[in-house]
Amino acid sequence: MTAATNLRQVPLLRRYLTFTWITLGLAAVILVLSAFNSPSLLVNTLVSGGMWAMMAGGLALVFGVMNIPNFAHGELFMLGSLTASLVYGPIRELTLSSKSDVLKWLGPFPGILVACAVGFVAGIILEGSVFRQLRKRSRESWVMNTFLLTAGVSVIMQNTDMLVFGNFPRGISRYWDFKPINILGVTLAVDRLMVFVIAMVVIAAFALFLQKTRTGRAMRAVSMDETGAQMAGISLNGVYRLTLGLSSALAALAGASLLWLLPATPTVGQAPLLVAWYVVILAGLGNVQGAIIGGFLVAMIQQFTAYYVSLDWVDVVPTAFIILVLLFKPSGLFGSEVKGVWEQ
Amino acid sequence: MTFKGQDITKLPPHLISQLGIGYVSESLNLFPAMSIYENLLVGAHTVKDKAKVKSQMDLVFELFPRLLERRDQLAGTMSGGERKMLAIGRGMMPAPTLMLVDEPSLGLAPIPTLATFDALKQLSARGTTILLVEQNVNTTLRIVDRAYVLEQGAVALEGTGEQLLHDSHVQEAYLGV
Amino acid sequence: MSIGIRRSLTLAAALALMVSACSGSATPAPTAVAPTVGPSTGASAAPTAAATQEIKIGISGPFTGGNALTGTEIKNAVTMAFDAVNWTVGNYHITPVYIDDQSDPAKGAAAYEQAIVSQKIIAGVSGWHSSVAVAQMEITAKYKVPHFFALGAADTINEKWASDKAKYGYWTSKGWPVPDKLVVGYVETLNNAVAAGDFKPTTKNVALFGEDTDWGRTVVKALKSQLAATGWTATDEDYFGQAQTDFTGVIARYKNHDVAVIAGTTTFPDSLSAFIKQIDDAGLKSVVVADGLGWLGDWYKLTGSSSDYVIDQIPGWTTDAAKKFATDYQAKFGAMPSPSAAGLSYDYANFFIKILQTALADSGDLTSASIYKVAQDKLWTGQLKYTAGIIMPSYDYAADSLPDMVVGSGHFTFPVIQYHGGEGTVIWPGDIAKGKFELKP
Amino acid sequence: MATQTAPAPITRARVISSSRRTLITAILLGLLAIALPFIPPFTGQDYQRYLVVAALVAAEAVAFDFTGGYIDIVNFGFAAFVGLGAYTSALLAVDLGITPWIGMFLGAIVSGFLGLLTGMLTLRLRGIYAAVMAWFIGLALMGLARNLVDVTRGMLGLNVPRLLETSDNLPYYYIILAMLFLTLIVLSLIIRSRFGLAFRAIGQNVQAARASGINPTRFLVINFTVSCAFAGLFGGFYAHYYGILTPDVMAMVHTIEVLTVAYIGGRGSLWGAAIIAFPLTIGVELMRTSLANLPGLHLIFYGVLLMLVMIYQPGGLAGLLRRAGAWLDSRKPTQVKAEA
Repeated sequence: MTAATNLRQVPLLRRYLTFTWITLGLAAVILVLSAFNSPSLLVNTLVSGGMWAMMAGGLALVFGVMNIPNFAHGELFMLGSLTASLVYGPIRELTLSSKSDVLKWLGPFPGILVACAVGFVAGIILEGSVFRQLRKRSRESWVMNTFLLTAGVSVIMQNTDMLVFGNFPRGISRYWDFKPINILGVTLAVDRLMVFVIAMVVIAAFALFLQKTRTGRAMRAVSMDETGAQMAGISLNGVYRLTLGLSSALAALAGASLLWLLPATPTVGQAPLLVAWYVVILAGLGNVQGAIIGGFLVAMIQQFTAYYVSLDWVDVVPTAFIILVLLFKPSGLFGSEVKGVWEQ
Repeated sequence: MTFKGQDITKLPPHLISQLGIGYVSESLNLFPAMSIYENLLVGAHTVKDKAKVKSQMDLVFELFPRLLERRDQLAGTMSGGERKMLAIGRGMMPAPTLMLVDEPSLGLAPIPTLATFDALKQLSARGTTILLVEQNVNTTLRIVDRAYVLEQGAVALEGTGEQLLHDSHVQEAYLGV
Repeated sequence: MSIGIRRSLTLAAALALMVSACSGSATPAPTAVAPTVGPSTGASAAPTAAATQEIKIGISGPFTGGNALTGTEIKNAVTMAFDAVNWTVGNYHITPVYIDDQSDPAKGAAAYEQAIVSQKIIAGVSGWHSSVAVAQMEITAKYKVPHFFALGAADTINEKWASDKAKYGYWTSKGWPVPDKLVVGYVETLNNAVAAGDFKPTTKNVALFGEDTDWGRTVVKALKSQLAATGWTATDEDYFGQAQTDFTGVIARYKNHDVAVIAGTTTFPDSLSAFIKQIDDAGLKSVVVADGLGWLGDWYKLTGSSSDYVIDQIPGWTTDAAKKFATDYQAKFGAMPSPSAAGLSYDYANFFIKILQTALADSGDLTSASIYKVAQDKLWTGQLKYTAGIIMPSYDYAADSLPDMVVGSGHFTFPVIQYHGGEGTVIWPGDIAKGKFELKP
Repeated sequence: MATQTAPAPITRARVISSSRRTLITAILLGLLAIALPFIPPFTGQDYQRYLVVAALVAAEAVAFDFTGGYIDIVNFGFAAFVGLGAYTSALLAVDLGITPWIGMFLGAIVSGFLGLLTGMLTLRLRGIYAAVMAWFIGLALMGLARNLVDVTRGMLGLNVPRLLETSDNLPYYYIILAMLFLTLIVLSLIIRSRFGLAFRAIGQNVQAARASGINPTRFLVINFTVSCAFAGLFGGFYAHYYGILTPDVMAMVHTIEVLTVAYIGGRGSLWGAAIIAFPLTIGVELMRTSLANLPGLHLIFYGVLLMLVMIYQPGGLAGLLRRAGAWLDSRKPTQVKAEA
């Protein structure tokens, strides 16, 4: 019933004069103005924002549909990174030596795609062997219990990786070894641009999937009302499996496509995980659409802190900003009474 | 408990629905942030045939023209009567052979209640068996074919709606005549 | 009830798993050791000439956690050195006890105490973090067990050492001098290049960066004061945590400040390689001093051509012995070792073996006391030095340098090198320079 | 007839006996903890150091459980409050020469005060948001400790004077053990008072608690403040025991360490966490040293144990023992009947 009042049509003006929209509007204005000072701020915000959005989107999806605060999301990033380095290693020599530009462009994709697939399978295994076991027994204190489970998964995966593959970073200098290109007077490495393109394509596909496909609708339905979804003949276990698979695939994809920036090590997922958490808390837990916008917002705060203040404070400032936002909007910028993974 | 000769006691809920049993719960369990159209589409989750989805949707809109008017409105923003219509409409989407409806009059004003019962009656006329659980005895008994009175968990009386409406025990205990 | 029992059984099974995992090699209960008992450990039996005796030596480092890569290199290098002497000194057979500090002072201290009390090590060697060293100094002082050549560099160690030499002298020696003594190479390189006309900066602005650890902070502090003394201005100063890889915002600021030099240090390979690549991508022409790039054996795989013209300070695998070590290491452990972690640790382990041999020759037995005596009488006075190393010409200590070694040409010195295509050319000091400072075109 | 009147006396007897059993068990365990350093292998200095660490973790887990297990707000920033107390006490000792014995309590007051503010902020939030808010406040605190190098020396580490002249671990063990007992007694008394009832009511259902006349705001803030103050106290002990302090003490891993102990011990019991901390901490340390050739393996075991407990025994040790107690009680009446 609160849902009804919350969603009841409000006048257009009031709708856009909310805290959320004022914040976003201000952010956009600041971003555009600062671009006159240093255009790289705008460009880099967009580029890093894409990466964070991809990472945070998966995290938000799992919380939105399954109510799991996944602290092992970073280890799935690590898995993607590791897979890509193992697959791409042998291919790299081949493509670098070839004369064909097409091969050079396509070379990195097998590694990235395999990583994505491995992530998907890992997610499905994780759901079946861990969360499903807990769900069968008890759903009491679900959020905290699953948090601890994911913390356990994280510890196990990190240390297994260390025992099996060792500590040394498996990295590459570049995926796409071409001359940096110039945008708005900012020189941008092709790798960076490509990751942005991948992120945008994946996010768009993901959004379409959630909104337009039968399965995507089923996911959203489960996130809003599990009983209702079951009544409509949706298999909860099936949706859960797919949710964790997709989210893990996104994390692994992010890890694989950032291999040139973050070499695969057992702890490589920790930093992206922290940023993804910044994003989902800022945006409102379990809200994929919010997480995507939030990814850009956090990227912007980080870029501005690094530029105007100092790198030392690059983690503190977003934290302070989020604390501030939570004071005014206790459930995040896009949080609302209505739960749904995509809907704001 | 069996349905068409199959034991359904231990089946998971989503498989029961796939057997052709629809269910409209008393709390409706709609998807508040989805539009009416999307709610109906999710209702047809188990239906693979697109033409069939289309025809079922047309049927829902025919029974509840009001839903058609508000096709793109979010379910969370609708009035109580409209929500009830949507819940029944969603239950109809897979074209179930049996539909269980739990307390459809709950929390509704008399006029929407009548409209809801009217829709159920039409639905039943089109060949869907409807199992209704209701406390609103007077209205219910006027539209049903068969009725059972449960008292303390056991069937106390059964008969056609007409019979029970004139039964003295029912009149005394439930209709206050 | 049956579910309850099944659950309890699972819990019990899990506990059993845990217990059995440690019981296998858990040390037998030690006899009570009074806390202030001195060098009693291991000294109980009088040495008999022929019979082989067992002693235990602690090998310390961060073997797990964020710096496990460095820790593993240290461990492997020390192991190789002891392998070469078959883990024997005279009639003593040496068993290693690996002390994992997990990059945490508290855990490092606990692990060290455990190694002394339960495992009964009589001396220790190697190490990485300065903060861990400070905590472990308390332990070595408490049990009077000498420790040698840990690579922690920060001056907090020197301060503590100087505060009570009799007590903290059991942390006998540092394996790395305070950064002030080393960064002088960079400052001189830059100033010489300006003087010679090879480097004509439009500004005297310097951007400093460092990892946010005791190491990074100390190096940047040293760089800052020495550069300021020679007319440079530090316009930017940034510290970053582990796994920081996005430096684009910082680099945009550098661009606006028109910095002539970007100088700093980190041991995080992903951070440093990302930084160098991003500086290159942004098209900055500043001179880049990236101290620590060569610490990671395989760094060139990460930076590619972006590392061209970058300046670093690292000994290379120059001698034949050094190259052989690097090849052997790679064959054995599958990765390129770094000269600073693996190479130095290898030399120091050999030096340590030499100290053990000296102690045995001088006192007739190997105990904490006899080993410590060698440190006091021969190591600190400069009598005992190690000149057969693969990295440095000579490792030696002097009364006025303690606990650091003697730093300078012919002793412990880090040449400044400039990279081209993944290979370093020595450009400082002048007497061993193989090339000249070159500006990025 | 006899069977109908029988239940009443038996229930009373059961209540008395079970509470007496609890008391006796508590005293026995307390005595065991006191005697432990004289039982091999705990006679060694290294094992005594493990005991200190275990007792410290136990005390922290008890303070953590006071919030997490009762008002159901999980303080992800717990380690930061420990660190705040540690830095307060350490800086007072280093800069002003105030003795650690006073500094520790001043640290507790400062941590408690920040806990009060945090409590007031997190009140508006629900569940995981409150937890994450506390986490972020902790992160911000850690960032300050790292970056205010002039005050805290940041990652360079602060050399802190130790609590006692001696470097013997035994006296430290008894100090922290006394702190643990004190914490257990004080917090249990609070839980047994009308506060405890209110905490539980709020933890289970804020709305219902409010409806029955409890002002959740006040109780939540009180609870958070008390828990954080104790955290600060233990932080002081940490600083003056190890003699070196870096901002890493505030890291999330330490919160997870404490949280794991509290959860495996059993939420909402206080004593469960206190008991399990000893075997768990010491077991992990032993495993780490004995598996030193395969670094990280002990953490894998730890992770597996944590997951098994969360899936199969979410009530932790306390839940297990409660069931065992109930089982014992359920046997009693039959014995009574048999005798009769």
